[in-house]
Amino acid sequence: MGYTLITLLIAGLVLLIDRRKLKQYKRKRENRVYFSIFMIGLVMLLIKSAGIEMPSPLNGISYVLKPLTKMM
Amino acid sequence: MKRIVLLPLCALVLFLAGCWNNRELETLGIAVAMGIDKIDHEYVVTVQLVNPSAVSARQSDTSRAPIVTYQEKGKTIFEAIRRVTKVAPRKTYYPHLKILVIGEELAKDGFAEALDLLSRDPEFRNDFYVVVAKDHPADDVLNVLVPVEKIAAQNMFTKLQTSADVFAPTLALTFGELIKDLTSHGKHAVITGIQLTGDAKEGEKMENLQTSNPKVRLKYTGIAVFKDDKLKGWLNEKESKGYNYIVDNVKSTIVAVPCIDDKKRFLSVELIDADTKLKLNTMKPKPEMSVTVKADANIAEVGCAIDLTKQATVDQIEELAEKDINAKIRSAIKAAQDEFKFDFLGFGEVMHRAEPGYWKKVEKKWDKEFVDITIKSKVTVDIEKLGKRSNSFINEMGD
Amino acid sequence: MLEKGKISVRQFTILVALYTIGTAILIIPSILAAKAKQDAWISGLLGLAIGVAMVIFYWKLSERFQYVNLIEILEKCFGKWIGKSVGFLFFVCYVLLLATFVLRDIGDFMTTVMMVETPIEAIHIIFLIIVLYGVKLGLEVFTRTMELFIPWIVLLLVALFLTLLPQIEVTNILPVFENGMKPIVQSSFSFLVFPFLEMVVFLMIIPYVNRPQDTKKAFMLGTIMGGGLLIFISVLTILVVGPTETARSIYPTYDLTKTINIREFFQRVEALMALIWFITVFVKLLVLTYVSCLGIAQVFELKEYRIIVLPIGLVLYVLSLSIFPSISFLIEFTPVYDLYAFLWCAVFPFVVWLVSLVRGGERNKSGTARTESG
Amino acid sequence: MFRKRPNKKLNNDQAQLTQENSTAQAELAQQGEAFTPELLENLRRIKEILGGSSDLVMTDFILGGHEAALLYMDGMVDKVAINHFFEHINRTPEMMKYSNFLSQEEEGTADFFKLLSTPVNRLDEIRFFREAIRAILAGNAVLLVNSVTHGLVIDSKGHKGRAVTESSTENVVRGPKEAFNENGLINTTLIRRKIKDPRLRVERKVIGNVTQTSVAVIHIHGIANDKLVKEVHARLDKIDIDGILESNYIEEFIQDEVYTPFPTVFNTERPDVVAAALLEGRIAIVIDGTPFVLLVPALFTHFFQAAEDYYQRWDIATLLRLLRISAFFISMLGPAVYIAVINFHQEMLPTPLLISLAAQREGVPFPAIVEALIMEVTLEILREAGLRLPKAIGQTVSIVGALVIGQAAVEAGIISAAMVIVVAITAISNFILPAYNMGISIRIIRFVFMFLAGTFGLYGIAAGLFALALHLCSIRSFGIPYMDPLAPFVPDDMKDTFWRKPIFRLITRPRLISQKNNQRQSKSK
Repeated sequence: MGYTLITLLIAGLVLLIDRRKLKQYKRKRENRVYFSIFMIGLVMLLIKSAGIEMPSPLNGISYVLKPLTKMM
Repeated sequence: MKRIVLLPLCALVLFLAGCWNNRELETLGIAVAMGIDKIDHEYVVTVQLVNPSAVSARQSDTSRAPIVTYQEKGKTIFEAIRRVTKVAPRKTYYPHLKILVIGEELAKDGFAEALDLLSRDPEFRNDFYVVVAKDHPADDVLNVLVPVEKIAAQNMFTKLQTSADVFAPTLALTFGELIKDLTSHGKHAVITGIQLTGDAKEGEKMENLQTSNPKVRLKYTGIAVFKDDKLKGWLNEKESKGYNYIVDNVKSTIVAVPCIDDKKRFLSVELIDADTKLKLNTMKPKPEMSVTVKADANIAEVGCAIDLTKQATVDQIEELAEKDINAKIRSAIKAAQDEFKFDFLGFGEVMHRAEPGYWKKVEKKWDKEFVDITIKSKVTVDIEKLGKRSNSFINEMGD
Repeated sequence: MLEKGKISVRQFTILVALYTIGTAILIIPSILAAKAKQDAWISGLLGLAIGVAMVIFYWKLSERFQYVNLIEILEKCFGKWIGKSVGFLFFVCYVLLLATFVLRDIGDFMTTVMMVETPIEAIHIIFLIIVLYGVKLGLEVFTRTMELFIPWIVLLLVALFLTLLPQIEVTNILPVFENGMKPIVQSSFSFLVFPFLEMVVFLMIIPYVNRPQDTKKAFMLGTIMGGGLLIFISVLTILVVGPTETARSIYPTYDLTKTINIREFFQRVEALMALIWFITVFVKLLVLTYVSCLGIAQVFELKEYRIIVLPIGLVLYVLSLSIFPSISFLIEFTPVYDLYAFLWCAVFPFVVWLVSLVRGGERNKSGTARTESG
Repeated sequence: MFRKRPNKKLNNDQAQLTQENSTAQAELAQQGEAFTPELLENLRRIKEILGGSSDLVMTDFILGGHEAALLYMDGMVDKVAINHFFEHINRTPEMMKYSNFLSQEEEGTADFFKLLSTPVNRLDEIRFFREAIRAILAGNAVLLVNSVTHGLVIDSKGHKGRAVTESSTENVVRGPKEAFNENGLINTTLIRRKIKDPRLRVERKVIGNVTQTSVAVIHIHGIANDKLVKEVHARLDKIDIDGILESNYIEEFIQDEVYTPFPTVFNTERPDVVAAALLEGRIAIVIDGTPFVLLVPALFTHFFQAAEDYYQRWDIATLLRLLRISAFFISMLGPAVYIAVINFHQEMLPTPLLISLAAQREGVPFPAIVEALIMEVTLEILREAGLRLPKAIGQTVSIVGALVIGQAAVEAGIISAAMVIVVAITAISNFILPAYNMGISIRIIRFVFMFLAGTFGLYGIAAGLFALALHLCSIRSFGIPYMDPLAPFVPDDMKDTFWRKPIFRLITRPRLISQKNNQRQSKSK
C-alpha cells in the first residue's frame, strides 16, 4: 500500500514538474506522445508496486537467441 | 512557486525515510578479532569486541576491561554470528577485524567451508591476518587480556607484523593471500600458529593487565602446514625460517653464526635485505629446480675476539652465514619432500609459469612429482658494514 | 534540429572516453579474466583493436550521410516509414534497454558492497534525478560538465596506480598463452561487445559536433583512451589480486581498491575510489538516456526532446527494477546479451551500410543535387 | 530545476503601481510644461511640485533691472559656489549695460550666458519645469529671471560625504589601500586615475524613477567585447524601479540566472580590482550612493582571485589560490563528509580513530546529523550576531560564544568534541574566501550536502556533487559559461585560475571575455 502511494507520488511529481511544458503544447502531438509514454511507465509501476511479477523482456530475447548462442 | 516549496519537502521525505544504512557510531560493537572452532559438527564463533570508553586515549575508564568476547554456536558461521547479537549489547561490526584465529581442531578437520562467508560478505575486508591456535581452541586465545596494547587483537596484529618483519620465523598472512594459496594448484597453504602460555583462565582477569610480568601471554610459534585446508603438521623454527627464505618473505632477520675459531661463542649477522629467486633449471632428463638467495647483511654483534679489519675474516663469516641459511632452507625442503610429501613451498607455481605445457599434465598429481624433484639451493651473503665499531672491545681485553 | 547546442571536438573525445569506461571499469577485469585468465591483456588489446575498427566503421557510416543523425540515416536508407520504425525499435529495444542495464548496475553495486541495507529503489531514484536533470539541461551543458570531471578521474586513477605499485606481483600474469588462443578470443569478444560496440549510439551525437568532419580522430582517440584505461585496470587487478580471484569477483576493481594499504595509514579508501565509477557510470547513463530521448522525440517528430525526458525516466526506473530478478540471471544471460548486442550494433549498421551502397549507386547516377533530399 | 526569472511579470507590476498612483501622474504632466514669462508663477509652480519642501531655498535679487531668483536645495549645494556666484554678479559693472537684454530676447540670452559663464561653473540652459526640478534635486542651483522663459542651471553640487578611506571589506597587506566611497563621481575619478587612456569610456544613465540614481557603465573600448557592452546597456535600460539604493538592486535585475545560489555578478570596493577587471575586458557598473562597484561578467574562478594575488610573487599567489580552493571544498563538504564517514562508512576510519570517535559519541543523545545541525546553526547565529553588533563587542561575542558554547556543549555531553572541531574548521575555511557573496553561497550549499550525507552517505555527496557540477555548467554570466575556463576547457586561460603564472607570462586576456585585442604585452623572449 505504502509502495503504491509512493508510486503515485512519483507520478504526480513528474506531472507537476512538466505542467508548464504541457500547457505550452496544448493537445498536440507532443502531449499525445508524452501521455502514452507516461501511461506505459505508470501502469508498469503500478503493476510492480502491486507485487505482481512482470515478465522481463530479457526472457523473450533469451528464448529467441539461446539456440543461436549454443550454435556459436 | 509551488516547486520551490516542493523540493525541500521531497528532500525532507527522503531524509526521514532514509536511514537505511545509517548506523550511529555508539551503536556499533567494533569487532577486532574472531575465532572459529568446531565442536560436534557445529561452528563455535568467538568475537572480540572493543569497549571504546575503556580504550580511548582521553577519557579512558581503566576499571573496565578493554575488550569483551562473545561466543555462540551455529550450523553455519553466519548463523553463529547472527546469534552473537543475542548476547552482544550492540550490533557487531566487522570491517575493522584485525585477526582471525582458527582453532587447531577445526584446522585439522579442514576450515575452508568456514571461510566463504568472510570472502562473500561485504562487511569483511580481506586484509586481516589469519593464525592458527596451537594446542588450544581459538576462544582461549581471544580471551586473554594483554598489557601495553590494550586491545588484544591489535596486540596480536602488531606483534605478528613486527616479528614477521624483523625476525622472520612467522608469517604475516592476510586473508586475501590465504584464499589465493587455497585456490592455487601449485602451492599449499601455511599459516602461522599462536600459542598461549600459562593458564587460560588466568588470562581473562584484569590482574593480567596490571602486572609487569603477566602470567598469561600470547606468542607466535612456528608455521602450520596445510594440505588443501587440512592441518598436517607444524614446522619448527628452523624450518619456518627456511620456509620464509624460500617464499621470499624475509625482510630482515638475524643469523647467529659460531665464531671462526671458537665454536662455543657466537656472533650475529643482521640481514637487511634478502632476495629469493625460485627457478626451473632444466627439464631433461628430470626436472631440476633451484633456490637462490641473495642477502645483504651487517655485522650486528660480536661475541668473541676476531679481527674484523681483515677481508678474509669477513669472507669467512659470510660463508658461515651462507651455510646457516642454506641449512635452514634445506631443512624446509626436506620437510616438504620427505616429511609432509606435498608442495607448500610454491615450486608448483614456478613450474606452472616456466613450463605451462608440462604443468598441464602434472597439475593434478603435482605433489607426487614434487617429492622426486631435485632442488638445489645457493645462498650468497654480502656483508657490507660493521656497525659503529671495527673490532670488538673484547679483542682488547686480556685473556 | 532537436538539439541546437554544439560541442567541440575535444569535448566529444572526452565524452567518448568516459562513455567507454562507464560501468565497464567496474566489471571488465572479471569478464576479461573469466576465460583468458592471466592473458586478459592480450584479449584486451585484441578487443580494443577490433573495437577501434568498428568505431571507424561507425564514423564512415556517419560520413557517408553527411553527418546527419541515425534516424535521418535510416530514413534516407529505408524510406520514411520503415526507417522510423526500425529506428524506434533500435532506440527502445537496444538503447533504452542498455540504459536500464547501466542503471541497474549502479544500483546492484551500491546495494551489494557499499550500502547493503538501502533499498535499491532509493539509489535508482537519486541517480535518475540527477541524470534526468542533466539530460534536460542539454548536450552542451552536460559535455561541459564532463570536462570538469576529467581532472578528478585522472587524479584518482594516478593515486590508485601509485598506491598499488608496492603490491604488484609480476608473476601473476605469467605464463603467457597458457591455454592457447581460444579463450583469449572468447574473452575479447565479450570485451568488444561490452564497451566498444555500444559506441553505436554516438551516431546520434556526431552531428552536433561543431566540426563533424574532424570527429574521426577524436572518436578513435577517445575509444583508445577509454579502452586503454580498461585494459590497464584489468592488468592492474590481475597483477595485484591474481587471475583466479579476479575472475571470481563480481566487482573486481572494487576489490582492487580495497587492497590499497600504504603503511597502515593510507588504506580503506575504496569509498573514495568509488567516485571514479560513479562519474563514469553517470556519464554513460546520461549519454544513453539523452540519446534515447532524442531518438524517440525525433521518431515522433516532436518539437523538442526535453518534454519526454521525465516519462522516459519513469519507464527507465520501472524497467531497471524489474529487468532481471538476480545477479545470477544476469551472469547466465550475458552470452545471450553479447549476441543480442552484436546484432544491433554490428549487424544492423552493416545492413544499413549495404543498403546505402546499393541505393548510393543510384544516387550517384542522378547527380549530387539529390544527396541532400536523399 | 532553476527557472529563468519572470522579468515580464515584474515590469507589469511596476506599470500597475504607477497607474494606481494617478496624482503622481498629474504632477508628472505638470513637470513637462515649459516656463512661463512670469517669475512668480514659475516659482509658485516649482514650490508646488516640490510640495513646499522646507529645504528649498529661494533667493530673490535684482539682476539687470529684473527680478530674479536663485533656487537650490539647502544642504545639497556647495555654499562656496553660491557665494561665488553672487559675488560675481555684484562685482560685474557691465551688468547694467545689459539692463534691457530682454528686449531682443534671442540675442540677449546668448549674451546673458556669455556674461555669466565666464567665471562660474558649467551652466546649462533649460526650458522646462522637469529639468529645473531634476537640477535642483541633483544639488544644482537654478536661476530664473522674470519675463525670461529660460532658466539657467549653475553647477553647484557639493555635499558632505565620506572621504576616500581604506577598504573595510577587502584588506590587503601589500597593495593600494584606497577604496571607493558613496560618491559616484569620485568613484569614476578613482578609476580614471588608474587608467589614463582615451579609450576608457564612461557612460552615465539615470535609473530609479524616484531616487534618480546616477549609474555609470565603464569599459575600455577596444578591449571589452562590444556585444557585451551593448548587452549590459540593454539590461540596464530595461530596469524600471522606483529606487536604487545599493548595487544589489541592479545586480538582481541584470544577473542571468535567479534560481541559483551562486553570484554571477562580482562586487568590489577596490579601484585596483576594477581597473584590473577593465583591463581584462570586463565591464564595471558604478552606482552613485554605494562604495560597491559591480563587475560583469563574473565567472566562478573570479571569486577565488584576491587582489593581493597579483601583488605578491607568483609562487606565493599560487599557493594561496590552492589553499583557497581546498578551503572551498572543506567549507562546502566538511560536515557532510564527517557525517557520511561516521554514520555510513565507518570502515574508512583507521581503527584507533574509530574507537576514539566511538568513545566520544558515547552518551551523545542525538544522531550525528542533528548534532551537526545544532552546531552549524549555532555558529551561523553567532556569526550574524557578531556582524550586527558594534565592532569591539562583535568580535568578543563570536569568539567567546564559539569557545564557551563549544566547550560547554562537549562537557555537557550534547556534542562530541570531534564535531566541534569539524564545524570550527569548516567555519574558518569559509572566511578564507576573498568574495563574501561566494562564501554565503557555500554556506547554503553546505546544509544541502549535510542532508544528502545524512541520508545516503558518500553516495549522496557524490550525487550532490554531480548535480552541483551540472548546475554550475548550466549557468552563464552575460552569456559566458560560468565555469570558463574550466568547462569549456580553455588551456591558455588556465594560467590564472588554480595557479597564477608569473606576470610576464600572462600574455593574453581571457579568451571568452575579451574577444579582440587579446594581447596584453609583447611576447618577450
